[in-house]
Amino acid sequence: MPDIRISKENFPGAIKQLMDRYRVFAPVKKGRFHEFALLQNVEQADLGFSNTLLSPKGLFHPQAERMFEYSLAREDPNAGILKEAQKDFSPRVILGIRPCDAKAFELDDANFNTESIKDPWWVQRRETTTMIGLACESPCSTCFCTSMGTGPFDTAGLDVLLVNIGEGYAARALTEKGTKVLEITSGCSSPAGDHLPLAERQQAAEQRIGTAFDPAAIAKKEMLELYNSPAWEEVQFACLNCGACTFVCPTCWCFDIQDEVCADKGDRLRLWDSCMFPLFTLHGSGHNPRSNKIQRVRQRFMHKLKYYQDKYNSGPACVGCGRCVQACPVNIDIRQVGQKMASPDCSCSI
Amino acid sequence: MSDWEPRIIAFLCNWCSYGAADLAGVSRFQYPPNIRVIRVPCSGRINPKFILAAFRHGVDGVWVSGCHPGDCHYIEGNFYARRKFALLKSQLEYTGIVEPGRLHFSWISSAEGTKFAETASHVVESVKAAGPAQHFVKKQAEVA
Amino acid sequence: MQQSYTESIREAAKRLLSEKRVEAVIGFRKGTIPFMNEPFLARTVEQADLLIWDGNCAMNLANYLPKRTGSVAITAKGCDSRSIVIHLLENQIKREQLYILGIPCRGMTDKRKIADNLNGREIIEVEETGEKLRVLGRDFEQSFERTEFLEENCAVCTHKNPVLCDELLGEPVEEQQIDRYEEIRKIEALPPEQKRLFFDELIQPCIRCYACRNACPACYCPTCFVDESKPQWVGKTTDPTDTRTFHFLRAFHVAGRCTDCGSCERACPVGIRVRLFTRKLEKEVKELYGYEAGVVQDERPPLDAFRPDDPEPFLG
Amino acid sequence: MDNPYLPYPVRIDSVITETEDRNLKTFTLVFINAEDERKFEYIAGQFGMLSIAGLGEIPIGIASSPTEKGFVKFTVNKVGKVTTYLHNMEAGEIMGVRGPMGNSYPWDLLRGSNVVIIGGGFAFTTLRSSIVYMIDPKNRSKFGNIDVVYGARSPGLLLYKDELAEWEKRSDINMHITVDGTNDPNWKYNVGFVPTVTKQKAPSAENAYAIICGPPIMIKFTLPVLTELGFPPERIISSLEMRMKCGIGICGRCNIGTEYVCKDGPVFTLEQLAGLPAEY
Repeated sequence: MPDIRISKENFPGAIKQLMDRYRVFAPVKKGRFHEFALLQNVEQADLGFSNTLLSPKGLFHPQAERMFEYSLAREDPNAGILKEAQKDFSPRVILGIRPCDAKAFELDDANFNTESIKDPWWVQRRETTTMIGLACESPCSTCFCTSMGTGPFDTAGLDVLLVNIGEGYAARALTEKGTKVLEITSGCSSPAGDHLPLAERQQAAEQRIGTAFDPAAIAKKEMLELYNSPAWEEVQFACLNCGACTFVCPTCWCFDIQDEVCADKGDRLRLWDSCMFPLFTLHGSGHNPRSNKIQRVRQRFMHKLKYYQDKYNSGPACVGCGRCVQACPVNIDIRQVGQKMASPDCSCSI
Repeated sequence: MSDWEPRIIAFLCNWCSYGAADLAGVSRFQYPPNIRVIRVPCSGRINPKFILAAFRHGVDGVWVSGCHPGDCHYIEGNFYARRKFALLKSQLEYTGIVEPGRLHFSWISSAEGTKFAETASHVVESVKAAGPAQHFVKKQAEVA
Repeated sequence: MQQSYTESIREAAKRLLSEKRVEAVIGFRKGTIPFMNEPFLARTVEQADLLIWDGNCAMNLANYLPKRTGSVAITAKGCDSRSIVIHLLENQIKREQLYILGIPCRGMTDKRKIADNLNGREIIEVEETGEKLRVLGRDFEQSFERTEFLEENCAVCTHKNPVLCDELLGEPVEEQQIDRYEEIRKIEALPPEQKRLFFDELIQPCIRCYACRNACPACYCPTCFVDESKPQWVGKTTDPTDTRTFHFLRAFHVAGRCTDCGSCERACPVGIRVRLFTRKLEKEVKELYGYEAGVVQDERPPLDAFRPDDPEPFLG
Repeated sequence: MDNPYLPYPVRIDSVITETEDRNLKTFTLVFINAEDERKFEYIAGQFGMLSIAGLGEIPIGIASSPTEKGFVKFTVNKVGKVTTYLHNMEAGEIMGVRGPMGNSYPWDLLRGSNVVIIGGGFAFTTLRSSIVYMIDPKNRSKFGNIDVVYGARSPGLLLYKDELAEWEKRSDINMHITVDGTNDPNWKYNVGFVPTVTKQKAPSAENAYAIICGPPIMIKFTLPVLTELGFPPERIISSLEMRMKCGIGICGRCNIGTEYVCKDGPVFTLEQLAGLPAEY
């Protein structure tokens, strides 16, 4: 399908058409920040955002999700037997997702959707979701996506790429799902014509993003050498061991499973968890393999920047969205940590 | 709602109010049956978590009763408790978790069976006036 | 003016380190993004040169003291010093381990308030000169009077000068007489239903990352109540009842120990004004027991003390 | 799509108290749906997630052997919330089990070799599974000599006492049962710590693999003995314990270096462990 244009005037109409067929999630401003939310009306969608405070991972891996439900009533013959909780897997569109976040879900797929084991909720949500990405034209100073193997115009994981071209949006279908949504909205669009200034815009955006560190240099290092580096001592000092970095991160997928009972009804829930919390690894016996802050801080960075690369023989589990840099209450900056890890003697010039 | 009866948890100190409840019973003083007693070794044993837990589990009122200040079996347990209760009650009402009339404290010695029955009636009356607790009851989590 | 603090801190740190008076100095080093500095442990004279002081040193450094071994110097504003007093009272650190570099504080900058004035434009750089802030973006530049953009807790601070220190790194600043609880009284005056709705809305964005708890110097329990499982006092989802339980109990645990340093609020990644919980307790403690946390060095915290004639406003 | 988080419903068929301190009980579970038993086809060394509605799940090594059909057995130490509840459950009650999980002992590799099994305390469960598997008439010929060193603090704390006694009588397996100490005059086996007994019995490292499971302190002191006997790190096999939730390599908490203990482990050779951060 050739590229199309949707004018600013027609854009709300196009969203409306999508809302007739899909559940549409888009950035919505709430208080000081934006978040991805189910649109109730077209006006809520606000594509004039830099990025959402929280990553959109909650759309695929909610902070708390009911996995199973069960009855504990004595008289119930099925008491104690778990049943899958009903969920809405009707088709949906995520409108305005940034390329870095879409890329993050591809990285997360390596965990949730493997040859042998598939996470049913993740996989179904991924299958029923069409992602309309919005190219990033004014990256933040904390962005470092280009160092992490993605970029402000990266199409990885997207079905459609939208580019703001001033008078409207240019749209390029990247997959069949993407073609479908553009066909649905075709009444609001016109052919893009020959020359779309996408390459120039992409270049301009990429130039704004500095180089943070080279993940390939980390991949080349010996795992245990990095693990045992004295540099962690300095990295970890300020850390409070809160979960802010992990909760805002699009590639932090670790979760906990908990049962909750109210009266004679029970739920098995899964909840975001964080390797920053001591409870994360605490054994029943009281032994904790990562009982110290330094171990937990190291685990987070090593998992993202080293273990993931080694395990999947790929780039790091980081897309350079910069959220953790902004959210950290004590300014622990993954760019600095990555630079340390990548440098020959684990030092940092910043 | 007319046949609604409140459920109230009473944390009673073993050395005084619990005895007072006993005395009220053997003396055949009448008081409403809405109270479920949990015996504690001292009002100083009350942790704010207990009170929150009771409300989370859906009780309509909580009543804590201990020895008169100065008469603590452990000399000063209820002196500490007193400060805790003052802050706790004001904070619970300030944050809107507990409406006025749901949370009660009293000092009742083991000799005060009458006072126990009277206070119990008063507690039940005020919790009834506050109506069924709705807002801080833990229900099935509102999650995806 | 605050630049001179940087110089005095470095000078003192180098002296203390080279004289082996302390093994390390806890302070701040320049952050990587605007309005942020990173708590930093300087172990060598060279590292001491990284220490700085400006209006972005809000995090309470007393948080890094509990259970520390060895001797350490620490830069302390008024609130930090009060938290240190609390730690000393609660035996989290010994006085002889500490060398306190007192800093008369001129208040910390509220980055969110500044951002609110920029219409979504991103700040790339900030220059702080005295009380003037020059904020630079990609295509704009704007100046602010810092005193008008102080963190809320700083704006109502009545203990800017350290209450305890070994060395004061500057002239004491003037303390203000101010009504600290105006906003609290407004909330108190709301009808119960409104109070509930107010706090429900306040904590609605909470993601339960526990940054507020962990940023707090007074929160150092080895096992926090949220992690207790037998029984479990609070659920771990973002269910409103659980989130309210968490915020309530967190605030209650620091009752009479909170110095209103504002670290919790500053740490919150979603911008919840969590001090609205703690300040009410602070007000009660002050009104009922005449106590201010960490101001007097040898007075037990209010929940670890009593007077026979304590008021009993909860009766009836 | 089969949901890998959904436990198979099982009925507790029997509960046996194994040790005199009553902290270890063996639960024999029977699948309520016959086809679930087929899906739960396992190999010795794997583990399962025991699920109790309302409380949660716990990862427990499978104590029964794949050669034993019609049931699956787990021996559970009473430690936390779930295990305490489980210990109070009785035959006939319904619970859940998920699995099998993990990589098992490397049976293909062990084929044709002598096997030395060293166990301590309650970490003998998957070792029991392995022994029963190996001495099964269909399998016995696949392995050379089988030596078993198994120790507990006292005779009353040994697991599977009846079976131990039976195995003692057999000629195709060399049992070295030991206790740290006892004042039982009728105790007819060894007295001494596992490392010491291993050294005394000195099973040959010739064409042999050692499988070792037990408390960290036992492992710590036994490894040098094995090295002395000539076992190279790639022939010493151990099974790790870890806090787990999903059991299928997704939830992330049992991550050590590149490995997820629940999926890539729990069985590792000493050589493999040497290449990983020691966070276990």
